[in-house]
Amino acid sequence: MTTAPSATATERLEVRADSDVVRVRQLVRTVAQQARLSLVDQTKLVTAASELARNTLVYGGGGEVEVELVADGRRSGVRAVFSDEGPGIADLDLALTDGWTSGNGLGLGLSGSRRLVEQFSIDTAPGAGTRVEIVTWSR
Amino acid sequence: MTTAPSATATERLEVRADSDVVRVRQLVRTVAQQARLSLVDQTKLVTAASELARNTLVYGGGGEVEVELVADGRRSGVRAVFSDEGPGIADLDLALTDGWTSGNGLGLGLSGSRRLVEQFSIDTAPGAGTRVEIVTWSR
Amino acid sequence: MSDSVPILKIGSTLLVSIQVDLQDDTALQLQEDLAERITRTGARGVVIDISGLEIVDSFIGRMLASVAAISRVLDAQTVVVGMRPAVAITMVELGLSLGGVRTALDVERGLAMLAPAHESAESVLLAAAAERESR
Amino acid sequence: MSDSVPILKIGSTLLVSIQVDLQDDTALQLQEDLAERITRTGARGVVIDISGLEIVDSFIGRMLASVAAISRVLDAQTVVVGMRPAVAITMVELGLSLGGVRTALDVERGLAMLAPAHESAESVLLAAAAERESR
Ligand SMILES: Nc1ncnc2c1ncn2[C@@H]1O[C@H](COP(=O)(O)OP(=O)(O)O)[C@@H](O)[C@H]1O
Ligand SMILES: Nc1ncnc2c1ncn2[C@@H]1O[C@H](COP(=O)(O)OP(=O)(O)O)[C@@H](O)[C@H]1O
Repeated sequence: MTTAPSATATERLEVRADSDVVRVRQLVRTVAQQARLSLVDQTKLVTAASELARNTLVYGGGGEVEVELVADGRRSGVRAVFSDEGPGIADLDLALTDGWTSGNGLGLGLSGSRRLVEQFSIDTAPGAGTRVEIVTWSR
Repeated sequence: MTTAPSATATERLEVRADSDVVRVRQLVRTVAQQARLSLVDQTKLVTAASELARNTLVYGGGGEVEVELVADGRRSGVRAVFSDEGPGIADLDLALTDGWTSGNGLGLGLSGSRRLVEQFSIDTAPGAGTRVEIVTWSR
Repeated sequence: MSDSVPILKIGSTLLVSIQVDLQDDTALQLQEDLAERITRTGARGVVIDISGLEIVDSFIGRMLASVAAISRVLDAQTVVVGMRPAVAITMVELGLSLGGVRTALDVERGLAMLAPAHESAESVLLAAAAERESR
Repeated sequence: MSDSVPILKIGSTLLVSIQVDLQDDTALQLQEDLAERITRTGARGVVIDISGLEIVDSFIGRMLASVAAISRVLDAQTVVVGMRPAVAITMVELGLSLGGVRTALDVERGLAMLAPAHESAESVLLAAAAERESR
């Protein structure tokens, strides 16, 4: 289900190093507070963003994150988009399986962050990079 | 993702007996020191090499190991290739599963050594032997 | 690489208080530093205070589990203390269980859990306070 | 086959100090030798000093776990001592936990852990020193 929220300003961060992942967490936290998410929802969203930004760095070979405060008339929310021009994901079902990793991780990044947010979608193909979009709304 | 590192000299060792596995460890240690890996990274790489050389001996029926000091301009590293002309691995996903062994091992050699190095790739097919390549870079 | 995380020694226990938003390389460095300090000092316990952490994602969660496993093979016990409720809720939903890791409410209880019989919790805390002052 | 690993007897404890890069057949031989020596001497404890080992891979890790299990059924306790921090970190990442194996910082603590009440750690250490001199 796609909502067409009215956006305010979009913040963009490059993801090229471990320190950028920390910066993404901080930016998402700030916008989540602006959106008046509860503390638990903030924590879930920031945790998901940390997982996805790390994937952008480690598997995507670096990329960028866009974070924006959104509103649909009734509620405010946060949308974050993680994109890279890396190798893409060939078998998305497998990649979304709890515990599956092609590298050194715990295999919880994609599957777990999907559970932590309200809306989650992935756009990827072998050779065509990866784009993950997440949204969480205030209650 | 494949880097195309510029190689220096390649050392080659036969793996035909338990004592050769020890020799592989020692060679990898020497090259890891030349590449200025940290002590922990040296230990991880040598441990992975020990596992893979043992597999070459036990499952591959013997083979050889090539070790080289590599550089990509920014960093130095160690590449090691373990190859045999043994039976190959029919089900690679299974072989890469923690705890799975067709023999008497703990089933941690492949899965564990993948975790211990930075780059890990296997080329194998039933009847066509097995070739495992690992690379670790200095930080 | 960002700043490394300081490790205090209190009696036979090491105390690590993570006060910063932990980046991945710093977490790995902490793991190595702790292993080295346990061996060098013969510490029997490690208390990791994560009350300063706003999130524990899968990377940090794995680091905590690894520290517990590493210290176990080095004959030391690890206790993670101070986890915020929102962090606990999120970790579970993420799928992290921290199976092999002992936890306690706060530093005081963590130290008490680890102190050998002859080092009473009180004396350990006095030592801790003294150590903090002297920094 | 490379050189076998010597086994010392100190009080009612066997002490093995692995000083070489252990090849697989030597590790298996050590396991057999230890089982034989426990039975022959009625030793109640085994201390395996691995401070000389630069790595513990899955084969050596399994050997250590097997020695612990074998000595247990022969009514002796095993303690592995002297593991280097880099080895501990690597073992955990490899996936080895040494679950059933007791560990201690060094030979001294390992011997003390095993010494029966009437053999104080000190007397055990004196015996160990004397034994070393007499070699
Ligand atoms: N941005 C990405 N580009 C390419 N592959 C990815 C990306 N993100 C995830 N993947 C693939 O999906 C797998 C599972 O990811 P995840 O669930 O986050 O677990 P982990 O990060 O622990 O490997 C990764 O191991 C990787 O193969
Ligand atoms: N070089 C090889 N040639 C053929 N089969 C191999 C080779 N290396 C590994 N394997 C197969 O993969 C399985 C898993 O290997 P590994 O994870 O190292 O565990 P273990 O060595 O304990 O069996 C082996 O039991 C074997 O069946």
